[in-house]
Amino acid sequence: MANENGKRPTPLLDELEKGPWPSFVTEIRKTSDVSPMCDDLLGQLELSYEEKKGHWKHGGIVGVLGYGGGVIGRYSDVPEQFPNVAHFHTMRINQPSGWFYTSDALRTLCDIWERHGSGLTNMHGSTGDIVFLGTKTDELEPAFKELTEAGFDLGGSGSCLRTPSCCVGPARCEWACYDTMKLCNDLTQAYQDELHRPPFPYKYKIKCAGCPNDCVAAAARADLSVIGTWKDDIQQDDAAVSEYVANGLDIQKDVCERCPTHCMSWNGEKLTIENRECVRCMHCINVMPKALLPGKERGATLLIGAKAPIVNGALLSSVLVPFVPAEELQETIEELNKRIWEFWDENGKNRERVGELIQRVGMANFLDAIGLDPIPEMVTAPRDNPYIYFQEKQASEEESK
Amino acid sequence: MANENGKRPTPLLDELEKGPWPSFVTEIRKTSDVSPMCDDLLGQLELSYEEKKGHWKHGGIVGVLGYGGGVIGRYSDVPEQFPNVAHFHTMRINQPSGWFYTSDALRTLCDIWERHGSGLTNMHGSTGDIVFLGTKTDELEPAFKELTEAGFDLGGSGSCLRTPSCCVGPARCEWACYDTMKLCNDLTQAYQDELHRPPFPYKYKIKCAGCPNDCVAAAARADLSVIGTWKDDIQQDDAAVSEYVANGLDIQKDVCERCPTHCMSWNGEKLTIENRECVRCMHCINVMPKALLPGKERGATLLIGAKAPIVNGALLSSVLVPFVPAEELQETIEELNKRIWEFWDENGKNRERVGELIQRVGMANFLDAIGLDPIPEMVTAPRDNPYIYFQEKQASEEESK
Amino acid sequence: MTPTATPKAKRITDIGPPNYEKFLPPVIKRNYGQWKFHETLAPGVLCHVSVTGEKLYTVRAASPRLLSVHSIRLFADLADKYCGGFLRFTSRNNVEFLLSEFANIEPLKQDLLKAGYPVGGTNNSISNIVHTQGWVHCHSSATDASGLVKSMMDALFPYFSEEKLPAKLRLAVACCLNMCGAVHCSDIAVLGVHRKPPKIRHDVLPKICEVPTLIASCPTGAIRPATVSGKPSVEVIEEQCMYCGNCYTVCPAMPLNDPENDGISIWVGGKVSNARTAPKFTKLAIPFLPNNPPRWPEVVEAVVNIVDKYASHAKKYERMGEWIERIGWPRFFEMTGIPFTRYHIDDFKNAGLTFARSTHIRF
Amino acid sequence: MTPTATPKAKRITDIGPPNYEKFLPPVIKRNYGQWKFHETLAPGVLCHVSVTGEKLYTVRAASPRLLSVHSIRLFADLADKYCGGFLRFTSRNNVEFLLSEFANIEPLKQDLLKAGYPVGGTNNSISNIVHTQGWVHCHSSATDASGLVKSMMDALFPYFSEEKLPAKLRLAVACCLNMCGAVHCSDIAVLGVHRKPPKIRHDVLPKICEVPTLIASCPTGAIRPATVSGKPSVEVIEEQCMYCGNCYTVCPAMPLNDPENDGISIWVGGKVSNARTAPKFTKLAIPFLPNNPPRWPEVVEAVVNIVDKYASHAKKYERMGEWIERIGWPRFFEMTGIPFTRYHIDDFKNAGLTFARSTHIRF
Ligand code: SRM
Ligand code: SRM
Ligand code: SRM
Ligand code: SRM
Ligand code: SF4
Ligand code: SF4
Ligand code: SF4
Ligand code: SF4
Ligand code: SF4
Ligand code: SF4
Ligand code: SF4
Ligand code: SF4
Repeated sequence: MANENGKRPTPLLDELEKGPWPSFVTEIRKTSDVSPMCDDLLGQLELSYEEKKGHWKHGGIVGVLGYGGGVIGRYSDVPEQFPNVAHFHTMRINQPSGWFYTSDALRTLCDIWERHGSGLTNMHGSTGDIVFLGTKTDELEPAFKELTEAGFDLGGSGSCLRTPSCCVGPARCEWACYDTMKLCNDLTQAYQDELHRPPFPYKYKIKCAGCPNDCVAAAARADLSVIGTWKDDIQQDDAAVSEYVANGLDIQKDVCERCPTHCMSWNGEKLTIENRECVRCMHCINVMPKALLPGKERGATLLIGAKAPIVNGALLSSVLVPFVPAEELQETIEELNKRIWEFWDENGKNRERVGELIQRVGMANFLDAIGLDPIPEMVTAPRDNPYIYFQEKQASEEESK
Repeated sequence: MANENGKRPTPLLDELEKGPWPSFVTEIRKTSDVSPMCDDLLGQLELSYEEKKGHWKHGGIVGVLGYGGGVIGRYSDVPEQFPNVAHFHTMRINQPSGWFYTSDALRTLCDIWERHGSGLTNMHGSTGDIVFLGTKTDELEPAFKELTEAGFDLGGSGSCLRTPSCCVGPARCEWACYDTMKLCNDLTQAYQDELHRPPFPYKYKIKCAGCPNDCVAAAARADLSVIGTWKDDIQQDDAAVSEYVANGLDIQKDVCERCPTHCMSWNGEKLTIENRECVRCMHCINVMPKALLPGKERGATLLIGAKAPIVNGALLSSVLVPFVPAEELQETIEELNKRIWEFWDENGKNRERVGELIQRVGMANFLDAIGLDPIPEMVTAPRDNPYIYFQEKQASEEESK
Repeated sequence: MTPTATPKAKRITDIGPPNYEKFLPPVIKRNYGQWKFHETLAPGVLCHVSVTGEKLYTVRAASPRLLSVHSIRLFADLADKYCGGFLRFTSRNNVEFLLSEFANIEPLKQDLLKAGYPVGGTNNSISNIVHTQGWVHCHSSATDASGLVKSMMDALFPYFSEEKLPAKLRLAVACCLNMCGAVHCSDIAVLGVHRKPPKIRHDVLPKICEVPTLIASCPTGAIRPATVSGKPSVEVIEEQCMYCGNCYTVCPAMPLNDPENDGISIWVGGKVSNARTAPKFTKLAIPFLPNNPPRWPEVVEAVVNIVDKYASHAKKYERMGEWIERIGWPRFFEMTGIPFTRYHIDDFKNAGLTFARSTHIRF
Repeated sequence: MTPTATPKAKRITDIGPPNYEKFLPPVIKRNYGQWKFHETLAPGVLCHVSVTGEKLYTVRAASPRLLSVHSIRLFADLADKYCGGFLRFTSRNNVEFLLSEFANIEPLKQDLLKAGYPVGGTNNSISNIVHTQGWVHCHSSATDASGLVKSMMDALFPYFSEEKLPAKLRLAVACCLNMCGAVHCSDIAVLGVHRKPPKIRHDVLPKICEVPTLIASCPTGAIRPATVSGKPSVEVIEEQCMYCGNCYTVCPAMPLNDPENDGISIWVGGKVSNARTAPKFTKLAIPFLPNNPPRWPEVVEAVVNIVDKYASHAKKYERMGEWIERIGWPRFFEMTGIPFTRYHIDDFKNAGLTFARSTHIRF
């Protein structure tokens, strides 16, 4: 059963070491010098490939002292065959804003994980964490100690606030309408307790995108999506527009006709934007980055309630506050979160995301509870059914009698 | 309390006899020579206007012998004050296709209603019937006798097939894609039993519109909507197009840019329609009736399930069969109705419209039951949730053991 | 019954309506299905031209729908006088005279006008308002229908007799949530609403209603079984009632009428035709206006305001709903000055899909 | 504890992540928030220009996401060699080197390529596939994620290394309906699905699961209480189960794995950006393809087919979903040759709204 080198053959997985795309199998294989877990991981994975079936048991609760999240417990269901992955927990480590690192910081992380785990990672997990993939229960605390000493901390899991994440924003993008990096960092710091000790009915995710392109997919994946936008006119450089046209851009077809509100017109010489009609979709700016830029009065739209389909169907975030000036974002979000969480804690069912709660109790009741006025920007259209829970009424004659 | 002429004063209703629009109050008032019901109707109505409250009791079941529908029972809740409308039932009389009449036919109807009722009508009710407004129980049978002798019959009510209706179609419209008048008439004749003796869990309405303009609002109001369309190319008269343009039509802006699929182009001389992309919306034809006409391969789309909001929210009809050639409509509809009614009778809850049933059991199951294949034309988009009731499966290993 | 009794004449049943062919004027019979195009000669006057070259003139006149036999006879007389006795009604309850003679158009129009039935309603105008029974005949109504229609059409009359709108504008009135008509798909709809839960008539309820059916009828589960004065009856959880009236339809002991609280809601932006855009449901514009007969001034003013804003801002060929979708709902509320309230935000079954799920916002 | 014991070093907690500022290269620090525009120098190579005129070059390289410490160290070494040790990862798990020196771009690309991490993924290309754990780490998975990604990216590689698509094309893989990632809003999504109801492990269920919670977890009410071998357990009404796996998430005694019936579904047309059109959900394209490791040829073929059709038919700047909405779903199914089945017709909560409620049909 073993190869010459003493390792199990993995003919199926070997197939995945071919081809131009970097191979995760190669990554695992080359890490077997770090930990014997890697060989057993490959072995168990080969078994899964043979049997078309996973071999992990339903997670168990493990973690580090005083934290209610950040570690996903995992046990093999074939530990006799693969004793080195009998335990194979992951640690979620909160990434720095924008996933920026120095080579030294990365080496520090690698060293810690080489000492205390499989040497395998995900850079990064879907939520944004650095994922340290696979270790044993008794390595958790030592790994945690070294991590915190190196300035890193755990991310969220379970009914915690999850690790906020953000796009690269002002660090490298001309379209960032607020400082995504700072907001993400500062919110994370402000919510250390919520991140580490499950306070909610279920998970709560925050993602910060600098503009409506939403490079961090906030609208699809965050209970609170912060998406940059602007209030004034698009900044327009006519000379640069002409240059694009001179260089072959079909501005009529590719820009004006694709503008969702048809608020742009090109008369052969000049581009005119009726900014009052612009819905800040970014398309024209995306096509002509040298000529157009978001306006100068910048901030963000706050949206609420995105999530994956389990269990009432997927939700996209929907508009909660159309515009918050950049400078007020941190404060506004903290205040809003406070009210949202209060209402959710009191009214949310177990494992009910905030978006689901809103669906259940109704947006208007939710707004009441968090003290926001209903505005038409919150809906694509007003209701089309006549089933209105009227509140204000006249005393009826009979009652007065 | 009485006026000089011995009648109750109706100061509120009198207000409604002013103004350019023909007044229903005047209609009622001038009919008091026909029946004393009219004065009491005005009296009770004035009371309603004073009190802002209706004064009719919840209907009772009255009708003509052997019929389960066609009469709406109605009783006053203040009969002491208005004895002449103590009973005030309406009769629904099935209109001829397209609401065409000769003066003689109308006079016959008037004479009958003068003899047996209030002399008040609705021409017509929302479903399409001639509505004879207000009579006493013992006038129902005599009125019915005279009506049938004159060639008229009752329409539907209750859990009956309701009086089918149709647009004017080929009788006066160049866009009729099939003979709406004949189809409506022939279906009505074919379904006399379903019309007169409640066979269903609830009402079932059929409306026939000759083209996608849907001048009979079938898509909003009919359980089975028959809406004319065509399969081949729009008939195009280039000379007439030029004439419209010469007469000032901004064809680019008002036609091409308003085409939902942007499949029309105007090069300053000639209009080109990419008919493969045309969705038969009628807009261009509506704007240029002299220049464009529906194609020659004509028929109709069948749609299913429209209704008003009670009780699960309003429904618009949705596509069931994208195209049935004009000559096959009658047969196809009868066959489909048979299957639909069978399934509905077996599975529909009490007071559940067919559209609601489909929502409840799922379109796919409904299609199975009536023997139609699912096709993408039936949906605006495939499902976006992953909750699929898979039917075909492999025997799993465990089972084979 | 003795065998000698005269056999009764067989009762005629199930004959259906008279065949329409009997009622078609000769010009239509000759050109049935052969129409080539039409043009509008004046508001309310259409001319359909056949491939044979023959012409059919239609004169469309207003009708209150609720018609006396006298008026119908008047129409019959006019039809005899001008068009061989042939006429029809439309799907929106107008009356149409079907003429072969061009020369007869003008005198007919004059006669109609004199009799109080003005001509109009074609093309980009406001045609007759599809409506329902109201206090004239229905037990369910939260308002009157005919009175509302009369009041509105008087105010909107110039839009009927002239074709000066960007597109067709279809109004509908329904006197309760049953919405007999096409209220749920109209450019503007006026809908009678209740705002108080049913007042349960415990005295008669057990006798005339089936309690389980009644409980099942409530879409929100607001009705619960209860024992009142020792008899089985029901109670309504007030917070769960949204006044749909379905319980009343199945059980007469659950009336919702309440003069102080019944009133009017206004809806906009629906359509039925497939022209350009797909059919659309009507959406809430104004949740509540008082029932103020005989002329409902608040309702009339609100509707006229919406129509005027539409008339002056929409593009040619843009229906109400298409216009609003182009400018966006926030702009619609801003332009009309209608306040946006908690009631505008959907909280029924598919509510989630009406939430604004993009950052497409105008500032 | 004696008062003389050495005080233990305070355990560090709740410090959060390191401040990003420590990790920003000097060129970014100097120009933070001052970027003026960017251009693409080559696939995978961006140049951002600041108002100060300074330039920042980004070289983006592919990553399998599952990275060994060795590879991370390699990246660190390359960063030291070419850009002062500064690098970052993207929201789609690629690695980006942040250069100030134009001259360093080419050698860095060569080194990356040699090491097996090719450069690309910018602009109108296929970037890395957002994915999940699969058989590598998760208990829930109906398929593997990494293997699918590797197989697809090998086949789609030219679309990564060149920018030859009409627009961005975002792929995602999730190994179960929990959809960790953005499967529900991707241009193309590959989703592991179960097709058999949970196999109830009655032996352990009463011990490890709370029956009422378990019953409540099922969105379709398919789980009923039952007594098995005298112990309280549950049963699943098979016809009511749509294999969502939520019961398994709350109760380990309800595994859904079934090698013969687990497999892959393919979804298309979602997006997240607000560019042009609002964000869209992904829609079902192919309900089921077999799990065929190690290379899932059926899945790869199906995805390549969809990508090729899109690549050759969509207009410039048209995302997958925008293209399909323009041509209509019937045409999409016709063009790709994918059969339309009963499974494509929604039957969940808002199903009614997906029915085609107009006669807008292409023939
Ligand atoms: C590790 C990760 C996938 C990955 O490979 O990257 C992951 C892994 C798991 N997710 Fe997730 N989720 C991960 C990001 C997501 C995301 C994406 C995101 O956060 O942006 C989503 C969709 C967005 C959302 O939250 O809705 C997501 C939606 C879910 C769900 C469905 C939640 C829902 O409300 O619909 C579950 C099931 C649950 O919570 O009961 C789930 C549950 C799980 C569990 C804990 C399995 C379970 O049933 O308990 C998985 C553990 C796997 C393991 O063995 O490590 N995971 N999960 C991601 C976290 C890494 C990180 O911290 O960076
Ligand atoms: C007379 C008429 C209104 C009118 O003034 O024109 C009418 C009048 C009534 N309708 Fe209607 N409906 C009338 C056309 C409609 C339409 C329009 C249509 O048929 O095109 C609709 C909407 C389309 C639909 O069917 O959904 C309509 C939807 C309803 C409903 C709601 C049904 C639903 O499934 O949502 C009810 C309540 C019910 O059936 O329980 C209802 C119930 C009623 C009742 C019988 C009241 C009741 O609660 O039982 C009304 C009797 C009024 C009376 O005293 O005469 N009526 N009703 C219309 C029939 C005249 C005719 O035969 O021509
Ligand atoms: C007579 C009538 C049919 C009947 O059998 O009774 C009719 C007749 C014609 N309709 Fe209509 N429509 C009639 C009700 C409707 C309805 C139903 C309704 O209003 O409840 C609709 C759907 C309304 C909706 O979408 O809400 C309707 C939507 C149209 C349209 C589409 C307009 C649009 O842009 O959406 C056209 C085309 C046009 O006007 O450009 C049209 C066009 C026409 C034409 C021009 C067709 C023709 O070539 O003869 C007819 C004269 C038009 C006119 O009135 O300006 N007809 N038409 C109905 C007249 C009602 C009335 O008295 O005003
Ligand atoms: C680096 C990254 C942000 C980060 O913090 O990591 C990023 C960076 C940029 N994005 Fe992005 N986007 C990044 C993920 C995304 C995502 C999220 C995702 O894919 O999960 C989206 C939403 C995708 C969606 O809608 O499904 C996204 C939608 C866009 C768009 C909108 C494209 C569209 O037409 O819908 C633009 C504008 C454009 O490309 O024209 C854009 C444009 C850009 C620009 C040009 C912005 C700039 O001026 O610097 C950046 C380089 C673009 C490029 O890759 O071609 N970025 N971008 C992410 C790179 C991921 C990768 O490795 O490929
Ligand atoms: S979301 Fe906007 S600001 Fe952020 S990286 Fe993308 S394009 Fe730039
Ligand atoms: S940002 Fe979008 S909506 Fe605004 S002008 Fe540009 S393309 Fe039009
Ligand atoms: S529905 Fe079409 S065919 Fe019928 S009258 Fe209207 S426009 Fe003519
Ligand atoms: S009928 Fe409608 S879709 Fe077809 S070409 Fe004319 S405007 Fe376009
Ligand atoms: S809408 Fe309501 S009140 Fe009016 S007629 Fe119909 S059922 Fe009666
Ligand atoms: S009015 Fe409607 S919601 Fe209220 S109790 Fe009756 S059925 Fe229920
Ligand atoms: S998608 Fe499902 S199987 Fe995959 S990691 Fe997430 S929870 Fe686990
Ligand atoms: S898999 Fe989903 S639908 Fe099936 S029993 Fe479990 S929770 Fe219910």
